[in-house]
Amino acid sequence: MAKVVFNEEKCKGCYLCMTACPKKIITVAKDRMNAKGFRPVEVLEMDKCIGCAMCATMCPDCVIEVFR
Amino acid sequence: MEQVFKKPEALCDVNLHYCPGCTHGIVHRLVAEVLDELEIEGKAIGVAPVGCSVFAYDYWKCDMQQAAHGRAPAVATGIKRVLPDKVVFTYQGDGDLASIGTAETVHAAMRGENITIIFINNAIYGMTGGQMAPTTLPGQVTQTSPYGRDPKTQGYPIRMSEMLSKTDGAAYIERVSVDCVKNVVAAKKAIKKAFQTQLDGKGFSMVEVLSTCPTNWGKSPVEALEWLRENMIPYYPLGVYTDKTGE
Amino acid sequence: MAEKVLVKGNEALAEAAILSGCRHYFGYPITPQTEIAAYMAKRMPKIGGVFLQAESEVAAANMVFGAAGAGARALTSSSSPGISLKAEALSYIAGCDLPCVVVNIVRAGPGLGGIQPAQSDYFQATKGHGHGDYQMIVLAPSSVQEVIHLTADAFDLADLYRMPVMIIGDGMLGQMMEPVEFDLGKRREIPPKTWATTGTEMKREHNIINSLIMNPDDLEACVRERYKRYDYIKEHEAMAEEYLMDDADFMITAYGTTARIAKNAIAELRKQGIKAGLVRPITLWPFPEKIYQKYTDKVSAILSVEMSMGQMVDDVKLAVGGKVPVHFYGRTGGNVPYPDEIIQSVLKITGGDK
Amino acid sequence: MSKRIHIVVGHYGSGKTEFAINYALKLKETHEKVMIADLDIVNPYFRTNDVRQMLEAKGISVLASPYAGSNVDIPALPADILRLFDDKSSAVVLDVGGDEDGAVVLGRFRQQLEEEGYEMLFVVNAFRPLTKDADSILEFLREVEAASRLKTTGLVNSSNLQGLTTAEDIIKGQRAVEETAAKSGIPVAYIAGIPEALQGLEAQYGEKLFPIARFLDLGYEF
Repeated sequence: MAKVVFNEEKCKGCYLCMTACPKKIITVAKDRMNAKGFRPVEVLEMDKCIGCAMCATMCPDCVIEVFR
Repeated sequence: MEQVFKKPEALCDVNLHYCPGCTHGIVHRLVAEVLDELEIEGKAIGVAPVGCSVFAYDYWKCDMQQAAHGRAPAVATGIKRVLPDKVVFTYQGDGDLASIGTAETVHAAMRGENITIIFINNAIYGMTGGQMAPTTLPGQVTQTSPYGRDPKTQGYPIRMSEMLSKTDGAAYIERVSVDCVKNVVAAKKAIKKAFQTQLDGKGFSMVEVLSTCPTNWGKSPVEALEWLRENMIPYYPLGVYTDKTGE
Repeated sequence: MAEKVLVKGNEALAEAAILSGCRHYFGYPITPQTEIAAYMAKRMPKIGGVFLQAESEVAAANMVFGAAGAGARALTSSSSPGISLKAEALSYIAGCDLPCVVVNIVRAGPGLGGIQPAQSDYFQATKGHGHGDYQMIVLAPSSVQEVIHLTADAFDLADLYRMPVMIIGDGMLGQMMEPVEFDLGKRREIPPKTWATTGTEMKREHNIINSLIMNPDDLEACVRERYKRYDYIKEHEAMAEEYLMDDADFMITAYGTTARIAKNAIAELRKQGIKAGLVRPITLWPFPEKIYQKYTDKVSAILSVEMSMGQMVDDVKLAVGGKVPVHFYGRTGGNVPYPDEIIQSVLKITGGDK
Repeated sequence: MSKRIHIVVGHYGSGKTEFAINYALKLKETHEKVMIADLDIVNPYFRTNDVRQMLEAKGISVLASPYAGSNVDIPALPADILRLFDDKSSAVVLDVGGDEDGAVVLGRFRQQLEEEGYEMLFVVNAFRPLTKDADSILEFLREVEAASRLKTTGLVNSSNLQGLTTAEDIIKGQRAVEETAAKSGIPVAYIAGIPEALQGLEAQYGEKLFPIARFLDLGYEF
């Protein structure tokens, strides 16, 4: 059991986390923008998350918290 | 479930001003994580430079002092000589450290000044809008090398880690990169070791971090990481350039 | 009362700085102030202080910037070309509201100029050096004893008003030997430096020492606030010596060593029946305007004597606002005005020359 | 004054240069040819060279850096410096710069000086903070000897507060200099001072008294 939580308002939409995710479960939210005007990322299949924190490691803006 | 990753305590809870995908943010976080893990936030004094990271004083919870462009090692020297038991570090870009502040950098190393320098090398001047940096690669197009940097007329890129590793006063110098998870992990290890070098009173330490500038490179953040890997790392090989900490 | 000893101006300055609590000196050799560095190099290690010969004047001044931020009483000294290099740090120090003391033992300029005495850095000291809207207190001693008092006061003034203070002299003053007492005179109450970057110890919010202010309105407000402080300093800290001015109908004005030469000229002028007196600014900034204004209806003319092509004379003119004619006599290039030359200049103005 | 070469060393402010000038004038009374060399590579002001005209008028040759008293601070030695050693018919006074850094210059002539012999007079002003008692005088004397690689042969008490000097001041300084002599075995050669200050000391100190005329003023009270 693992999960990631995105602080969407801090996300700048650089998507470095997407390239780092070994499970390729991070996607761009198509339905919303944050206050900065960026489309944040989201994980729709959280059950596939292994809590490896690679996404968070590459995030320049401390958007991601990881639980395991 | 246990939280295994969160914003480090020593990092202020503010939005960093950097462009989306700029790896400054990663390095800021790594420094903060090291301040947390070594429990030195309360005894650290950071020196913020002029350059893209000019607002660095707002990002760490430790005391911060500004420096003029290139002078951070001199300012850090002044602070350290007053407070030898405190931890003093600078955070500088390539224009700052390797061009206008070369003398200050070299002599801080020569003195074995017991400070830590985090040196961001992204091969371009970010703050002023993408001019040629001392570390701009041969052939690299910038605003002031519009036909690509030609070493015959514009000189060669400067390899600071190699150069400083020849100084007697440098205790620990490593070049790292933040282009991928593995390298980010290695970068943090290097930064931690640099601070530990200072805590042990062993002298000058510097970590050169190969970093991206997607905006001025004209690349997406993901492309920028690839460009760094393919172009910068071959010219600026990663690794430990000097390590006298075991002596 | 302290014991009388014979010391050189440069040594007096260095020792007075130490007695004032300065333990951090950063410098770079340049004639004619190198003795200050040499003295510090010998003394500081013996008293647990720091003497550091920097790689450049630029670095030395920025080390002072760092040390001042960390709460220390920091000193750097140089001579004219070196002060030009320190200008960058002085602007930052002023912009960050930090205290420090910087010494300029002026030599002749421009460019490399020469090592002989000069006062041609008056503009630089009072109106120039670094960029931006800011001021420094500028103290101009004219004797070795005064060097000691003003050095001690320079550190107090710097801490009290949180701004850089310059002590300005010339090679003559630096090399001059005089019997003195190391009595620092009246000291001031200095508030604790709660703003210093000494490490939070996790007990307070972080201190940030910074001169970068994003919003133009905020920067303007910050500068205006600083200028309120400058106004207070102008009101309370302007100093000048008035010498034989009680009955004077002619004013000579000069500062530093030139004022001492002017006193010789005044003695001779008085023998010849010309009641000359001297106003000697001790603070070049703030300029002691009010002291000049006291004499605008008492003297027939003012002669500013300087080792320059005429720099302080502008401030004298501004101070008297056209109420008295202001004349100038100066030597430059490292030459010192002799009393005879000053006397001739006065006689020319008063119509007594042959 | 039995040796031909007389080296004058001491802290700046000791009255060393004034003593050297007066000493050269004294030598001129008994020697036909006298040379004085300004070897000050430290101090750009108040040097022997400033009184060149007066000395030359009195028949004393002055050797000084071509840059002495100029706007340039190159501590170059005069090109004719070796005349000091070649012309054996001339008595020589060497006025050396004011501390151990200034004394370094003597090191380069050590061989010539040792071959021929020399007198090295160490001038002391006990009112200077760094030479205020026997211990500090000795420490400084040893530094000068180490830098010059030469040995002091005599001490000169030149304790003074310039124009304010009194006989009492000279006696006070003499105590420190005599203690230095006792500790080091180096004899007191002279007690130098302005004539006003030496008044009344003849009985006590006799021939050691060396009256000094002041030459290094600027032509006006300063």
